[in-house]
Amino acid sequence: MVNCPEIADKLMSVGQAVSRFIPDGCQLAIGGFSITRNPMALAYEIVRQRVRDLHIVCHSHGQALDVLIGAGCVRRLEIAYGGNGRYAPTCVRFKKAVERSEIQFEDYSNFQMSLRFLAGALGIPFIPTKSGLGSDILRFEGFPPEVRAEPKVASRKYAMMQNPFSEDTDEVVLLPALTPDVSIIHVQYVGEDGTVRIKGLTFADVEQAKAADKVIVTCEEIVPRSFIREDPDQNCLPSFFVDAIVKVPYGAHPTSCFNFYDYDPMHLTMYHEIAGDDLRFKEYLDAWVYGTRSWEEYLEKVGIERILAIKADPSIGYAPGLVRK
Amino acid sequence: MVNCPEIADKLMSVGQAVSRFIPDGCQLAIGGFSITRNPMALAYEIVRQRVRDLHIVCHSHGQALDVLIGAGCVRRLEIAYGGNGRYAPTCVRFKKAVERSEIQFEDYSNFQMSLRFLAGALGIPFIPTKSGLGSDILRFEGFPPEVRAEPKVASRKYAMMQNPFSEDTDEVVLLPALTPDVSIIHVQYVGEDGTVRIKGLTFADVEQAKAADKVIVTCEEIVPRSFIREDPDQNCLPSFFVDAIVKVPYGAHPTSCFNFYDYDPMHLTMYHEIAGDDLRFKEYLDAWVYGTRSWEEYLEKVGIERILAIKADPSIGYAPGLVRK
Amino acid sequence: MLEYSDNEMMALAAGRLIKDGAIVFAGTGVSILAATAAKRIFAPGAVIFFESGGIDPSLNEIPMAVADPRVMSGTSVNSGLIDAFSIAGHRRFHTIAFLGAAQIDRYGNLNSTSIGDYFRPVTRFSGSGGSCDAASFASEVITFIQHEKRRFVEKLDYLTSVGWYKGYDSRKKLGLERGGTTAVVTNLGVLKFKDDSKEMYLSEYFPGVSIDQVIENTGFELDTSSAVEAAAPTTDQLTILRQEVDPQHLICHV
Amino acid sequence: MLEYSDNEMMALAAGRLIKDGAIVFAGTGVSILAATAAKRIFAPGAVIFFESGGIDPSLNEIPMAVADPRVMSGTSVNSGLIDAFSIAGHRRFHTIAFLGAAQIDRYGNLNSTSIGDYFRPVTRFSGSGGSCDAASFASEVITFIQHEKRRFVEKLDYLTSVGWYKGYDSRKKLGLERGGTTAVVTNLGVLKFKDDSKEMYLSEYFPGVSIDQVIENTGFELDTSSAVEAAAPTTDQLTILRQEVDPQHLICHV
Repeated sequence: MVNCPEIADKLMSVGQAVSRFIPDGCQLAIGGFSITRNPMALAYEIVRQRVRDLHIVCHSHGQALDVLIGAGCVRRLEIAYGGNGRYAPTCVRFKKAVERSEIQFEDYSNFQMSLRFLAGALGIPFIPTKSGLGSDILRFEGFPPEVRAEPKVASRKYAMMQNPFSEDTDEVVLLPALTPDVSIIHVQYVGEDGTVRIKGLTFADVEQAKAADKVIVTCEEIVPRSFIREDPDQNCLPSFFVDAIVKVPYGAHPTSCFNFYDYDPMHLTMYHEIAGDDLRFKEYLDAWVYGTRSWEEYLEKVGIERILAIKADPSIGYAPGLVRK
Repeated sequence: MVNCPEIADKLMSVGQAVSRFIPDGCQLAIGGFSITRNPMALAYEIVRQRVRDLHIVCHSHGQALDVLIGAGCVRRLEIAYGGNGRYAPTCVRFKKAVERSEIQFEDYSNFQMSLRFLAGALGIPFIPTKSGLGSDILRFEGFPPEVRAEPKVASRKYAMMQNPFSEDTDEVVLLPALTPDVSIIHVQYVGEDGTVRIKGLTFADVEQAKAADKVIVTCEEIVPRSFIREDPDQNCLPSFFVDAIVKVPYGAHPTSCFNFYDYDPMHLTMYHEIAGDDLRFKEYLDAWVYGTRSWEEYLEKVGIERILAIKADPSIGYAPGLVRK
Repeated sequence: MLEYSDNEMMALAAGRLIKDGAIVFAGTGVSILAATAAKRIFAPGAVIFFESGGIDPSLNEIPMAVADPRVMSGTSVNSGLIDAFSIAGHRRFHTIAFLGAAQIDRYGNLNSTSIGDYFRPVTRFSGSGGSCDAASFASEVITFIQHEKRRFVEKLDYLTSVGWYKGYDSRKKLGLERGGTTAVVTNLGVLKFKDDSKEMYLSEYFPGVSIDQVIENTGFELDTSSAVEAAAPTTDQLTILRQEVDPQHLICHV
Repeated sequence: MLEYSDNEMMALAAGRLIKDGAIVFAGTGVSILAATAAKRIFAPGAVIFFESGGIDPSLNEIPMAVADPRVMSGTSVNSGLIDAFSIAGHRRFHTIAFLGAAQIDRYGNLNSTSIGDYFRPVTRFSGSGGSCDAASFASEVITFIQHEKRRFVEKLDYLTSVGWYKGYDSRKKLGLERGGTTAVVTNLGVLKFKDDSKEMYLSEYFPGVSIDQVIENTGFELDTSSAVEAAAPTTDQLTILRQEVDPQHLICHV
């Protein structure tokens, strides 16, 4: 492990990060978006450690979410979108779990979920929006009343109110803030001082991290203090927001990590094919998750051919010409 | 003027920008913070064109605000702080104008004003906070009722409500969104494609610009499209938010512009001394504002000695060792 | 005669509807094909952006998801969801959202959540994503959907995204100040909405498609009285689509 | 005997109060001198940040305003006001705000707005800035103020920033869940607040200052029964202050 005295107490393995910060039943926010910057190494480790009853909160999530649901780690979900774009218009294990009533779910929209994280990050109890007026998102409350009484769960899905600054009828939707127990994100750079830098889109990762009680960051590289502090305009989280830092190169595979590597279309397509079959999905977990005890073993299994195929051209951020059918 | 076909209709002089977008009586948000990145070239031009009855909305503002108030351009003010740090713990013309009842003023705090701009940028009508509970900011309403009826002015200073997601007593302050007619900001870089990049702290400039109907940006440099788009993570506004772009090197003088130049302590100290005297302040305006018809004339008057003294070391962003008493 | 795919026809039929200078909220699939076609063929001053936060990317390759690294490449600004949706709803801009859905009703309301009982669905879909938000906020919505009876329904199983709600001024009465679905582009044609009642009608049927075929595949009554045949793609348009917009033919030839 | 200025004594007296790992919200003047002294002498793990958005700058020179380019140099993150105040109030962090004011009352409430009638003031000051916010949100407030009778008043002309409000649990009853003024550092000594009533009392008087001098300069009754003489600055401390914290002697020698 890298020798960084400033973050010595935060640098750890995925195993340590999961066992220390992700207990059964905790409320977990997953960073990234569909097929990009999913904290996969952490997700696999959560599966390996057989964490149960997770309450996941996210906006548009794909691969990590689907593996966690499929592996039986998730009890409850607040979500806007479960999909991998063209590689899974609906995430397969998510779809099955809902259809089989295996998980409790609460539907919101992407902006609503992002605003809820923003409210949590700002330390405000709720935030208004007009998004969703007239929709069934405001008609159906997914969680049963007993769930609402639990800590970290909002007492109601939303509340309506008249805008007190308008004399006309002007109804707004108030959304409750999210303050997850833990947020997990995968990023490109962490400095030796613990500072976090994301390249490309940040999605709602920064809001998710700032809203949480604990933050686990996996990263492609740990870079010198002098590098990360030379242009602090690019950084998004100071060290004091971060509880655990794990260096995991290619830690978002098979999802992408801008400037480092593209998503792995072959893996995503293979996953989509097998995920629909319970037995084959179990075999997938056995082979890719339970069967790989270290991240090195996992990457070995991915193979150097795929690793090279998805390597990004850093001048454009992705792998041009990658076969993506 | 630079030849940039993509922004040909937006590139103009400060004179054109002010006459086109800043009419008498408009609500104007000023970017920057106390002694940094004040859009001074625009402020001086507003004075020169004798714009009247401005309604200024800002958080912590200093030099530009004080010149505008002193020159009689301002009728009304929503503000958190009027000062230049150690160079004017209270801005002198602002102080006089309030003490002489020459302007209408409404006090908020910095976070409150920033949240109000954020709400405007998000397109939400209000935003809750707990800041200010028990304070006289919530006791005194500065604007008389007739002002409240005007467009762009909130119908009330704030509203109180019970947090509908809490069963305990939990009162929050709702702050009305700000949607200024015009926001003016001074930045380091604008691309030939109109993209805006701020280096160093952004304060609430981005929120102010996104909340406004019209945005005027003055900049130190207009840079190639290829440069500004090579690392879009650093950019803060796409072109479609910007209505007018003016290249004005040293356009924030005597305030600072990170990486380009420091504030000018001699000028700020001189200003602080003369601003207390009505006649000497008038002489200041005559000499520095009315008497300089172009920005080149202004910089000529500043003089190459000061220009060189305040030049920033780009590796640290300011002028090390600058005499700052 | 020129050969072209349904997706190509749909992309061009939608692209033509975009006025220059519009700010286009794009998704994946036909939606991104249409948005890029609009910009490269019909409305060069249009700006394409994604709910994930990528604004005006170079789009040298087709993104396969709104979080594809291709939506962050060559952009004007890379930000996140909060900024993206704030743009979608900004009073200053004429924004057009391209949305997909599993079901649509006569008022252009969309379902992308589930079929059957919400709590025990027969089929669960991805959920709203940004669809509900874009439908709430954008100045216009153009919807892409396969023209099938089970998709064009009298009553949605779940109303994810509001179009004209219950018709007439019911959308406005909800508190949604602007927007509404302006066009639905299917593999058979283009449908629009009546000025007053906001009911869907057939505006254009694609070359080789009959009006009866449209009626047969629509689960509610449809006024077809003003329908005309749509212009077929031109060679130039298809060349741009295939060589510039989707050089890898990921969407063109589906 | 060592010579030192009031500002130096105040900075060190406040710096000692900072526990390692605290997140310190600093202003200008004595406040930044004290924050930097705290970090360089007493609490090396403390993080200094500014309401303008600069987090953990290198502070090789003293900033003269919270928007001074020196607060953006060598930082961990450069952001803006929204982020900064969100840190100040974050439930995860023990935050300490260093604030100044024109007036203070026995409960540590502050006035930085005006003297006289609010609408027609005798003297107008800068206004809250971030003072009201930091006082609302921070885990602790340490206030710096010159010890004068007109500043230590029975009743503030304007309550800009809430300390212990009306004493006892009145602050909490307002809905402010944490925080309150923990110390007031003046040119004469350090004042703290009683555990139950939250009334100000004299905790330390500086070397060379008498208790009577403190009483004379305070506009309300002050319990001085537990006051002790503060430790004088050491040579080492003054050396760090003058050579590292404020090498240009902008604040040290005022």
